[in-house]
Amino acid sequence: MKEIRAVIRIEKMRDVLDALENNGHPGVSVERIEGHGRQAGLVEQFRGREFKVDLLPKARLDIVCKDEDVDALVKLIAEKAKTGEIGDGKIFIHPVENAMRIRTGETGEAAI
Amino acid sequence: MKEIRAVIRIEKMRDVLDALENNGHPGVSVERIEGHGRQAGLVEQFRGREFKVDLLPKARLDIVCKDEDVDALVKLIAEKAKTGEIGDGKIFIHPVENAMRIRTGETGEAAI
Amino acid sequence: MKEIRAVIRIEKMRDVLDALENNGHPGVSVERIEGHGRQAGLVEQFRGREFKVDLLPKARLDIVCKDEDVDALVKLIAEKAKTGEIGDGKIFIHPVENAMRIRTGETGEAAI
Amino acid sequence: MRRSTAIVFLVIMVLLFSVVWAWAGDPSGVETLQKDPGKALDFVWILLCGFLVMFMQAGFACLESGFCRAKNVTNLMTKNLLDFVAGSLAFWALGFGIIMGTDWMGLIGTSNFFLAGDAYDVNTYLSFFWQMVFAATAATIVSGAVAERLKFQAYLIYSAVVCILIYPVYAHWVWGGGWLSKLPFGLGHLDFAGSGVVHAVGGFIGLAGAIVLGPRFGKFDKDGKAKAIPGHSISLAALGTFILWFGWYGFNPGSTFSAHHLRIAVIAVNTTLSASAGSLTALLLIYGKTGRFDLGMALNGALAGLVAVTAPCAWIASWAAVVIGIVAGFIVVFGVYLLDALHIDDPVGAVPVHGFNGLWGLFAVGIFADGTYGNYATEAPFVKGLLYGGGAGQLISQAFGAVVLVIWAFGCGIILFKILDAILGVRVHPSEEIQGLDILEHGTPAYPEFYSTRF
Amino acid sequence: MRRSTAIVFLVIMVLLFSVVWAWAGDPSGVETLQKDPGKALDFVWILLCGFLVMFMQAGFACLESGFCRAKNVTNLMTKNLLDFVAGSLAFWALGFGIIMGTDWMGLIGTSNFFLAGDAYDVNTYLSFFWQMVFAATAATIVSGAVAERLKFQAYLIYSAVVCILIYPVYAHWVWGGGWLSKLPFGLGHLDFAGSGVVHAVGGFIGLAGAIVLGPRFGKFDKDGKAKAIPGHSISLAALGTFILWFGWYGFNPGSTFSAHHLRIAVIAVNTTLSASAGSLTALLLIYGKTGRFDLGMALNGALAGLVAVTAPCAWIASWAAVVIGIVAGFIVVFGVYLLDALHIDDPVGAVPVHGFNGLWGLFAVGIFADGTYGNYATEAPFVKGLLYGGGAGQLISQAFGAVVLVIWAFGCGIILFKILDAILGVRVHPSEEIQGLDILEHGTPAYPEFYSTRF
Amino acid sequence: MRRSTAIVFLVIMVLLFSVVWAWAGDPSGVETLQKDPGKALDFVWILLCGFLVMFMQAGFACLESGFCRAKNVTNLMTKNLLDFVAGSLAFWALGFGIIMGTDWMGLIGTSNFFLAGDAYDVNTYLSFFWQMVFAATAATIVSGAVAERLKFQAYLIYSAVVCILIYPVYAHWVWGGGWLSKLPFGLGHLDFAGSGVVHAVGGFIGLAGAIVLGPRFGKFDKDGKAKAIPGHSISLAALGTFILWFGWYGFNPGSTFSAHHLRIAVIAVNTTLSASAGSLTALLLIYGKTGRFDLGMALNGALAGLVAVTAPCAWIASWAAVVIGIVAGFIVVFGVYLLDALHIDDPVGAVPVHGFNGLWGLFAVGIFADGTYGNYATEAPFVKGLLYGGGAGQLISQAFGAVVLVIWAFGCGIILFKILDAILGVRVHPSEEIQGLDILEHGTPAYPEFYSTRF
Ligand SMILES: Nc1ncnc2c1ncn2[C@@H]1O[C@H](COP(=O)(O)OP(=O)(O)O)[C@@H](O)[C@H]1O
Ligand SMILES: Nc1ncnc2c1ncn2[C@@H]1O[C@H](COP(=O)(O)OP(=O)(O)O)[C@@H](O)[C@H]1O
Ligand SMILES: Nc1ncnc2c1ncn2[C@@H]1O[C@H](COP(=O)(O)OP(=O)(O)O)[C@@H](O)[C@H]1O
Repeated sequence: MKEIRAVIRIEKMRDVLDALENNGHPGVSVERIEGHGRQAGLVEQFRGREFKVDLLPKARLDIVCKDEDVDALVKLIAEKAKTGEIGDGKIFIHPVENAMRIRTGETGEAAI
Repeated sequence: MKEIRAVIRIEKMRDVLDALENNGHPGVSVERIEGHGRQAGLVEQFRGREFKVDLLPKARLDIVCKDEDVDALVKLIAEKAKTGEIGDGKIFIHPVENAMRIRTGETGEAAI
Repeated sequence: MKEIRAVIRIEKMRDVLDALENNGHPGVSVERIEGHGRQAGLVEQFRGREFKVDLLPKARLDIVCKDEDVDALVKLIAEKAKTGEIGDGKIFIHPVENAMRIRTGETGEAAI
Repeated sequence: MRRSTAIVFLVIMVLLFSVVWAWAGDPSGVETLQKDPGKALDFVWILLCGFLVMFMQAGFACLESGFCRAKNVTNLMTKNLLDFVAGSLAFWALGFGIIMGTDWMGLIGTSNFFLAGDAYDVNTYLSFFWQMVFAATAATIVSGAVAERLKFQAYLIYSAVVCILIYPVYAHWVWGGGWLSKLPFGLGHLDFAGSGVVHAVGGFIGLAGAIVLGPRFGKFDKDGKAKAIPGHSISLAALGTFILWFGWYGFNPGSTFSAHHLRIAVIAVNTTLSASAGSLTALLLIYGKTGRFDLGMALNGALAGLVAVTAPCAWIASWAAVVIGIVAGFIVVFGVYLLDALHIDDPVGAVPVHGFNGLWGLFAVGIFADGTYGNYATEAPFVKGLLYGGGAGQLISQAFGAVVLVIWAFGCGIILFKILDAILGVRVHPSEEIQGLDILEHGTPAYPEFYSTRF
Repeated sequence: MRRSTAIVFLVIMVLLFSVVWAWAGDPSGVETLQKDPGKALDFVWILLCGFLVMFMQAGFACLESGFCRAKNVTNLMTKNLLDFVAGSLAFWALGFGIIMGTDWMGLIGTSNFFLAGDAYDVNTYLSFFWQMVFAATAATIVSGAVAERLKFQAYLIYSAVVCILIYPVYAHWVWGGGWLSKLPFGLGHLDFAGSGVVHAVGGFIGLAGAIVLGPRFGKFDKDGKAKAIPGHSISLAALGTFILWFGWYGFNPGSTFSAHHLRIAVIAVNTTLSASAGSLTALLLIYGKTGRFDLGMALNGALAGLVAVTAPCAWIASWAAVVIGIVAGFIVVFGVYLLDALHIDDPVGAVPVHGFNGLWGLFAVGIFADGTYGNYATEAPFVKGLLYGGGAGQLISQAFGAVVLVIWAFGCGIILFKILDAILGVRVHPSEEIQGLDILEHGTPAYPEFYSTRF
Repeated sequence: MRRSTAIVFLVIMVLLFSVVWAWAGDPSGVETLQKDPGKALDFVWILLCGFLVMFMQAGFACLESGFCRAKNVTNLMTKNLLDFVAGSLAFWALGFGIIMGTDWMGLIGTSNFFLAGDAYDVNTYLSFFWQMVFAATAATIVSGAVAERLKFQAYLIYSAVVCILIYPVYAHWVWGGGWLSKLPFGLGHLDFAGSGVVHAVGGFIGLAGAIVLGPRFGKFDKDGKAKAIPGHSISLAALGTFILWFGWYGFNPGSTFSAHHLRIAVIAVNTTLSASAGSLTALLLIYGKTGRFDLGMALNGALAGLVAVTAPCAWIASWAAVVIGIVAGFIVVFGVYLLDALHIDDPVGAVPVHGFNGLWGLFAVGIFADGTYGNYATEAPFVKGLLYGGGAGQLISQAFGAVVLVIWAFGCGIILFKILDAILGVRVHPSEEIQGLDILEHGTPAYPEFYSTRF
């Protein structure tokens, strides 16, 4: 079992979620994070004074899936989330040792 | 060392936290996430038009613990978080390689 | 590849981020979480009645880095985040199996 | 079922128009002005004050939703809008006639329904506008006490009933030439701007509602200890209080119903000082207890002072207003703790603020009235209380009226909510209460884009 | 380029001061008061009502931003501030003269620009203040219909043009002694407080803007189905509506432009009842459809009732106000669905509320006027509609005026927005629209400390 | 220690009631009205304007908290409530007597304390109400300049002192028949509605406070560069500004203290145009600098225009109001940068808006007064400035008064804050400042359910 953690642009969220749904991977947890990478920060201003904000809003998807699904899902997400501009985000793969569906008590892949 | 990540109903939060506390596992990090799984979304409406919201508010607990405590904690959380209705959430087990308590610099299990 | 997850005080955020930046590790994801550990909760009051809030606001940094960078980064973060008071937070090390930069499709350490 | 509701409503509306078209009043206002040119100024004064009173609806809406949780804000805003909406229509249809219509045995008024026929007269319309905004205030007070758990249908019906029956009947007794105004002690029961008629009535109906509903989930823990449920927006609550204070300057001074009583200046001053004294007292009492400056209670304290001075404001001097406010501050603080002790859950403190202090205001008339202003008149007989050699007479009338008020308002309230509970159940389903009323009753979360924590 | 803008502005300002310094008016007001001592009360009444109307700007600002997304709140607030700011200056320079200046062929006014020369007179200044707050209202209505996608520069220019040209010219035709007021049917085209002149004009310019701009990204899905885009703060929207309702008590009763028409009491009552009926109707219609109590539509319904009663309020009885409000409730609900069906995106419902109901208000005059009030006078000739034996005359004038209004407002709107689009492009870049206008156009997010979700 | 506070307060209160009960005034208002029937209208006008001024408290509360961070909102709201609460009581006890009491050597007034004895008169109460809302405005201005770091106890004491001493003494010099009003140049120092007396005094006390406190943690980086600390809610700040603008229509026109000066219409127009010009100028200046439309500065600009026109509004023509507003816009923008350069931290811009522009308003009287209005009278002597052949006389009086004002307000401010600092320390502990004042001083976070980011 693996967990795919994809940091993507907020505005790409909808497309990625729909794509996942249509490919039969409904299970996902979404977090609202702030990120910093290569992307230049924003310049904001308040009462005439400008200032740089280097943390940018991003969305993170956490998807736990079977080992064999990883590549396909990563491909799918990357494709939907890509603009080619700096700030597209990243996808990380983490190992997961077990899962459990609270409602039924099922564990292992059955729980995903 | 393992990390238990439990996605649960917001309204179950309190009970689970109290249970953990009482069982001597105070250390926990809580996140407010939005999740999507089997559970059907909500229908909201605005100025006379209805629309479906498929991401539902959930709470996620991240608990790092000793390997031997995992099963007991999972059992405890599952029991407290369960309603039997769709949307109860899931629990995932991740490996953790090390931990450190910033205040003291202790590492390993001592830091948990 | 590893992921460093550091739970720190919100007011230490800025210093840690700057330190990371200056040491050439710009890539980071920041989450706003609520945590509970040894630290005593706050006492708040509303319309004359006091109550205890045991979840305290914390910030969490997720940093994916090369194995060899882990120790240096942990040292750096711990140093910057430390006050010596209860509530300084903790740092956890998680394994990461792979990474991908969505923009370019690069994978592995090149993507970090 | 719901379609039927809609239809029922339309039918009612149609019925409403079976109204006479002829009139014998003065709809153009020409005669009225000829008779008394001073009327023009009175109309301006009363209308502008009435507008301020209407604006208090915004204040209540902000205060109540600010003091409640984000998940119920849409519900509270809808209730605060609809009690004015449904209330004004119900008051137009029946309520006004019951207060101000020709008196029947000192019990109720019996004319001017739908403002039809002879009621088509500028003076009647003026009086209607004034009474209507007051009725709506009484209705809206309750929404705070029953917040976060009352079904919306029940609320709609309840508001209509308050504006048609509970409020108008009692108001008729005091302001419509009813029996209370004719009590043989002092000048009869007096309530200048409605500490009792408006606020205490609203407060005690609210108390009834809070009791019938029972406390919110989580308000009292297993061992019955009261827990605080903090409001979601202090800025909204504070703004609401400022708006209410502002609106009160219409509520009290406007109640002279004449711009030719220069006493309005004294009323405005007394209103201010009592509110200030109430707020400062409440702030310091809590500071004495917890060592922190509690804004929530200071806001309640200001309102407590305003409510308490509403009945006496025209008949007292500034120093008395300060004393009344200080006492009001004590009453609201201990009132809040009292309700907790009684396991009654009043989310925004409507009962101590409007109920208890409304009664205090009635007594204050009998104590502090100094004989400088009459019965809504600048001529004798003047109102004199205990401290100014008026004897106990006035105080007796006040006490009597207060007792009648509690019996009537609380009694009707209990009956009304019990009936509603029997018919459609007044309380929402527990799961709905936990999720918040906004989504299930209205479908619209108040802040869809913002995470809300505090599990 | 931007520096130039700043310079241009300063140049303009300098020009503005090439004004005559002599005057023949009554700047001190002494003569005016001698001639008619009653003027003092009229001034007080009109000014205080005017203040209330100005306060409606706050209501629009809250309502519109509450109904839009957090990422565009700074932009909406800036627009609502600037249309009053730029509008009042433009109106001072030219607009006022075009409405109220000496008439030229019934088409436009031609004097009193910059309030210079003889215009330095208390009466002229009073009239300016009143007309100015009305013009600003017309201008601000549009901001709702074009929200979340219109470039700010375009908005600034547009507001000035509305206050200099589109609004004043039409207002002159109806209120400035222009040709519409002289139509040979009934008493000519009548619009008491501006259902047409202010609201319908604003609404139809807004419609033009919404059409030229096209719908917001995500408002209609691939297969053209309308999707809801919920507002970010229901409490802000509700507060805004309460403020608007409050301000309307200046808008309608103040339009007698005299405190000596006691009819103001009737106007205040009608204003209230129509709003209530509109709100309740809208609430119940949606409840009939979805089974939930929709606050957003109830708020729109209240405003719909207010807009609809604005033209007839002085000439009708209370029962008619209720009917007008009920119809307004239907119009706003179906209007909202109609625009969706036409794929026109009006984020806050400005077109159904102000446009469609503005027209309904004009017709209502011809139907319900009951002959109790004249042409801004308490003497004959009185205004009589269909139901009160006035025949079809008045109704014809009303219909005629309505048609002219739509052609003028919508026509000018289309032309104006098309020109602006050709010159500087009216719509922001898609990426900017997705990110929100606050950051790129203003640099200031409205709630920098709060996460906003809803991707 | 805290209990003691509570006790002290109660003791004070008790003392307050050692008041004479006899009176020789006109508490019923009958004689006053007989002497001058016109008084009824004056009372109505002054009271309604006074209500609007009181409502400005809500505006300041919203503006200041909107411009500050969420973690200090409860604190700011409490301060804005309490300065009115404590201020009005302190002003009742002493302040009013010092402004309006029988003059002693042109320095202070010496009667009417506690509104006792002869002060129990409708005219005195009216005057008290008016002066009280003005005093509270001066007090509340300061809270913005010292926001986010001042201890609450210090604030409570400070507000009382301002309302008892600093404000009343200076106000007596200008408005109470004191020496400044008798300067031998022009008609003596003139300040129609208080650009100086209220706003500049508040602004310069605020400046003193900001200096004594020092900048907020993080306002200036190591190398002393000023950093922006954005406010948490632009919608709250914008609403606050609209409310202030609305309230200003009471502040300026009401200052005629008579409804029989039709000049009120001119005042209302000037107030509007100056605000608009100030806002537009500020917006465009920043646009010229950063290329973005800065709402925060546009809001400050509108207030700057309002403050600047407050002194001259009754004596000038509309074109002058526009010029004054434009200059005000420049002053506020450069004032904000100036303070940053001086490393003075004024979180909401209170000093440039109220302090600097208050002074500008005083000078403007000496420049633009056009001889159409007298010394709060419609008869001669009329006020004439430089541009209208009045010579330099008036300007000299204005300059002189401005200098005195700065010395008095800034001087007292420094002394007051230094003393408070010595006694109880004015600044909160750094850790408390970082965590926010809400939790430690008040225990109540303003938005407990919402995450707040921006570390
Ligand atoms: N090493 C990292 N660890 C954790 N998160 C990262 C890391 N690098 C990037 N991110 C996340 O990915 C987001 C996009 O990174 P960025 O470098 O801006 O994208 P790109 O690589 O497409 O230019 C960042 O905002 C941050 O949230
Ligand atoms: N594969 C997954 N990866 C990550 N999170 C998941 C996954 N499946 C479910 N979740 C989380 O668990 C929550 C509950 O899932 P759901 O299927 O609704 O519960 P149940 O299995 O009890 O019906 C979801 O809202 C989502 O946040
Ligand atoms: N076992 C754990 N698992 C997950 N998070 C933890 C754990 N222990 C502590 N934390 C996080 O670290 C934060 C600081 O812990 P705390 O014990 O208060 O710090 P300290 O150890 O310095 O006293 C907590 O608020 C929580 O968010």
